[in-house]
Amino acid sequence: MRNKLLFGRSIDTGSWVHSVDPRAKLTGMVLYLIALLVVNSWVALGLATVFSLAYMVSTRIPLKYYAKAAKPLWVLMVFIFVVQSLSIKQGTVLWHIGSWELYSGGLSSGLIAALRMTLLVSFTAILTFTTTPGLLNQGLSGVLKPLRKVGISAERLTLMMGIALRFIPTILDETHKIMKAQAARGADMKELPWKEKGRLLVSLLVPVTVGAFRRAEELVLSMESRGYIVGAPRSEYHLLSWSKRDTGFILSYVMLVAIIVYLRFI
Amino acid sequence: MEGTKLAYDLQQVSFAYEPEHPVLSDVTLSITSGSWVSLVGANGSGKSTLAKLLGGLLAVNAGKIIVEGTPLLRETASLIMPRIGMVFQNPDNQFIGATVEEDIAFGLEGQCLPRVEMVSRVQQYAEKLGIQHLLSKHPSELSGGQKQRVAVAAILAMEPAIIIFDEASSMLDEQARGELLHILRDMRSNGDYTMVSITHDAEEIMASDRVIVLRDGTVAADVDPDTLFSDDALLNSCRLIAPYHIRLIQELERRGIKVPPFPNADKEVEGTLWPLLFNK
Amino acid sequence: MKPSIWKWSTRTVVTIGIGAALYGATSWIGIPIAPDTQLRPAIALLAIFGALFGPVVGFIAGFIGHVINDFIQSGTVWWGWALGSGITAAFMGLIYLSKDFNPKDGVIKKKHLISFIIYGVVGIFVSLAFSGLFDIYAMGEPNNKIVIQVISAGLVNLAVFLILGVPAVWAYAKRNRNNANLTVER
Amino acid sequence: MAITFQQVSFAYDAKNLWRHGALEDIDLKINEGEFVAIAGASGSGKSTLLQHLNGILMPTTGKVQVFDVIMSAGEKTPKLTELRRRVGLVFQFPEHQLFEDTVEKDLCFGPLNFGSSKVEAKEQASKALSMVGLDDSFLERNPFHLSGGQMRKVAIATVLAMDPDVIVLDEPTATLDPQSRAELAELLYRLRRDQGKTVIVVTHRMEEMLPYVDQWIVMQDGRKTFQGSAAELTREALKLEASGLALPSCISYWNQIATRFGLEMEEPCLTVEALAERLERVLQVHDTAEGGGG
Ligand SMILES: Nc1ncnc2c1ncn2[C@@H]1O[C@H](COP(=O)(O)OP(=O)(O)OP(=O)(O)O)[C@@H](O)[C@H]1O
Ligand SMILES: Nc1ncnc2c1ncn2[C@@H]1O[C@H](COP(=O)(O)OP(=O)(O)OP(=O)(O)O)[C@@H](O)[C@H]1O
Ligand SMILES: [Mg+2]
Ligand SMILES: [Mg+2]
Repeated sequence: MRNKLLFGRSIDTGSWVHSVDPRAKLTGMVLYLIALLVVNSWVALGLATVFSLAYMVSTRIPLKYYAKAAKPLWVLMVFIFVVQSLSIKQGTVLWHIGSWELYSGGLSSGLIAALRMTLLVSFTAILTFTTTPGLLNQGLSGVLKPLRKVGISAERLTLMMGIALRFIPTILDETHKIMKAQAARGADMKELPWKEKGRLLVSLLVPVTVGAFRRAEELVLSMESRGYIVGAPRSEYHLLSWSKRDTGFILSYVMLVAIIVYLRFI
Repeated sequence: MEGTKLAYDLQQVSFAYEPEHPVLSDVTLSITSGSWVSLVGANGSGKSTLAKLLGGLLAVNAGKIIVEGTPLLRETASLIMPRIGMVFQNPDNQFIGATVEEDIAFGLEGQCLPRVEMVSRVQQYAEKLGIQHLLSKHPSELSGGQKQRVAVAAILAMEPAIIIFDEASSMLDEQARGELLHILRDMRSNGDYTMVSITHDAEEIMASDRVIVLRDGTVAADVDPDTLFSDDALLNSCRLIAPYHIRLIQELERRGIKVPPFPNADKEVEGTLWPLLFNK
Repeated sequence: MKPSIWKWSTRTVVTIGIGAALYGATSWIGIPIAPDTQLRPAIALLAIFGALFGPVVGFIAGFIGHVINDFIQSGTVWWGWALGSGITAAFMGLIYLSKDFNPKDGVIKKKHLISFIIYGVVGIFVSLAFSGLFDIYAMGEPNNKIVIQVISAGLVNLAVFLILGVPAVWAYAKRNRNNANLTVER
Repeated sequence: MAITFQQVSFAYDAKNLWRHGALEDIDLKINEGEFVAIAGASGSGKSTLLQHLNGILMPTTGKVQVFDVIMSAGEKTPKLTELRRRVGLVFQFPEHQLFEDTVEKDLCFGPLNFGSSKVEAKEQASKALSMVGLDDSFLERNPFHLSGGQMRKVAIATVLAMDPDVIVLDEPTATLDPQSRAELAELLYRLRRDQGKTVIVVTHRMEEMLPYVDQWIVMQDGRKTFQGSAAELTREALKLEASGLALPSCISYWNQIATRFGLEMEEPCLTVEALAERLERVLQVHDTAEGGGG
């Protein structure tokens, strides 16, 4: 089951992108998100595509992994495409079925919307593919530091995020294992009629939930016995150090945003 | 006690998960600093429960636990617990980090060690337990024995004064168990550690200084390993079986062949059995 | 004893972390009924978090769980919907504040059940309205898509809450009533 | 032939960059009614191998046949319900096996699924529990509020309650006290002898299974490096030890004694009793020889 999870696992190819400070990567992703929200022309989209491809290639991770990352969202993309292309009535009429008319402007903005989505999803994969969860978390805690001023402790938040990230694969595995254990004793999800499946889903969710909370209990013991005390000072294993390259990395994003904004509002 | 410091002093400790089923009753014992104690007993005799009490993870219902001179109470727990490291019976649920490396580092971060020191400890203990090649793995990608080794490494790396092992070698292969035993022996001769080890493994028991036998929630015996393994009635009552070489000697003796006691350490029969077999 | 909702212990941190992981991991199980809208049994978990640990833990666990799940599945976070998950759990967690409600010791009464359902229904629709508006204003999503989503998701979540969530909390409490278990805590 | 593996390889995450080979090119035959034990260092692929036996994992390449069910890489998964009834698997961690809130419900889960009535299921549950040495007072307990050893026993009982033809156990003796281990080995042996069950066990303590096992399989780095009887295992001890497998005392003792007295061709005496008896005879011969000589 975990096999299907592409995100949340890093692929170490040792490229330079891997060694960029996670805080820089996080900031870069936010900038990229902004850039994409502003994109509305083919030129700008082309620019963003080239930009994305350049980064994807420099991670030295096969492009098909990025494609896979976007796959789960294809339904959504089709939907966005259909809604956009049917609701915008500009340009010439290309096609009509009954009262529905497809305009060229609609088609193009529908395509742009769908492509934008694809780019967004596959590009953000760079972050997770090139950063281990620990580093990502550390980066997050760095980015969130200012929150302390409003009374939210970034360490606590990142520890919670860390636990959550670390346990998702485990809980998926556990779910799988309980399914196996039940299957091994004659209740096989795959081979049952629908109504039975529903019953089994409940008899699956309950032990998964109970099991997760039992895990929580044991994890508390384990953390306490390793000297964890809420709010006590801790040192950091992953030391983040900002270098010129990280600044450059962010600057490239700033430029992308600037150009795209310029293209939109001239 | 004159001269020797006590790591643990338990006075009439009782505990129950549910009031109607007492698990430990009136346990009184003390453990000197720097010693290696084996805690043995049948399944369900209360070993893990006692270990959790010793580690400050459960609170006694009655009695007192004094750790290195300080009573273990809610208020003092935060001072005492950092001195105690504990490896649990089930290695599966004690992972905190998302990778083996981060997991070993978790305890070190809590000790506020500088980064250089953490990195060197992680490497050092990963090497000691032969898990360097697993450092970047997620816990759910490990086999049972690998999990157990990581759990041990994570605790040893913290170098706590008191270490409690709850069946830390139960899923290790013969080879790895030998290696772990070797590590424990080293730590023992180093003298800086107090070790309490729950185990069913005869070799491990033989290597320790002292054996505390639990039966039905009370201390049934408190002896040295040799005495334990020569006392059949005691062994039986706590469902233990003596190591192979001791049973062999006993069996030979039953048949009227006298054998001097011989060490098991390197499984060498030669030094002891041959003279017997030839020089009669 | 019910711990106060503001007291932070190792247990709180871990509960939120694992709760979020659980919500995130099980959000994955679902039957799509409209784009971006699924029949997700995980909604029932929000009810459980809320009832057992209170609105604060519920909110954070729901929020983080949703963020992480979005992130893992698609790399993009739908912030509005993530906050929505948090809000839903927080509303359902209001029941935790009524003094004599204590499912861990098996104490749950009819009146609790009724207010629990009311909190849940309100929570579901408040959060959906919130997420919908958030999407329209902040993310610039097309309006008509949002309307379909809000209505269908509301009804679906409501059904899951009533069919799975409420009985789960009830069953949990009942189970604990039988073996009034003394939880050992230091 | 109950079980055959033909050139089976398995990799976790086979289709990804995270691919991790765990089994390589395994050929294996296990007859019906045999008692088979599997040994090997940790991480050598034992648990992975076992999970192929009831179709929890499917081979990445090669073919696994269990009774008449064929699981072959790249082909459609066959219907497994019947296979799972006939092959009962006890996982390495008992926590993975149990999921209900009372021991009784957990024990009855299998029998109920396979069509027993409530009454029958309860009967089977309490019978299985007594087989592993626990009394009926455990029926009402929460399986997760048991000691490590008790939980392990309950996990084993859940599989015994289903009365499978093939019983597969992954390190069932870890965390059991030594006498419970001996009892379990004995129980498995009786099931094999009296009911003709096929028993397959992974163990790190080879000694406790030695007297009962028909065939040993040794795994190393995902490969099968040995398959044969205890006597053959004893004879190949040096080779196996050279490749990193530590063997129990009883084997090294026998080998030393055998070399010393030239008993290599004999059936090895691996239990304390057998060895003592054999030594006694050696001594007698030796004494009379010496007596005669001097
Ligand atoms: N969480 C719990 N709730 C209630 N009873 C428990 C719980 N954990 C253990 N027990 C009971 O307490 C007794 C002692 O358990 P403990 O785990 O200390 O045994 P143990 O000596 O470690 O045994 P093992 O060798 O099997 O690990 C057992 O009878 C067990 O059933
Ligand atoms: N879910 C998994 N994902 C990826 N790799 C795994 C997974 N489970 C096991 N492995 C790896 O596959 C190899 C074989 O594991 P397996 O669990 O079969 O070993 P084992 O022989 O049972 O060891 P042990 O005696 O320690 O239980 C190991 O190197 C392990 O790290
Ligand atoms: Mg125990
Ligand atoms: Mg294994």
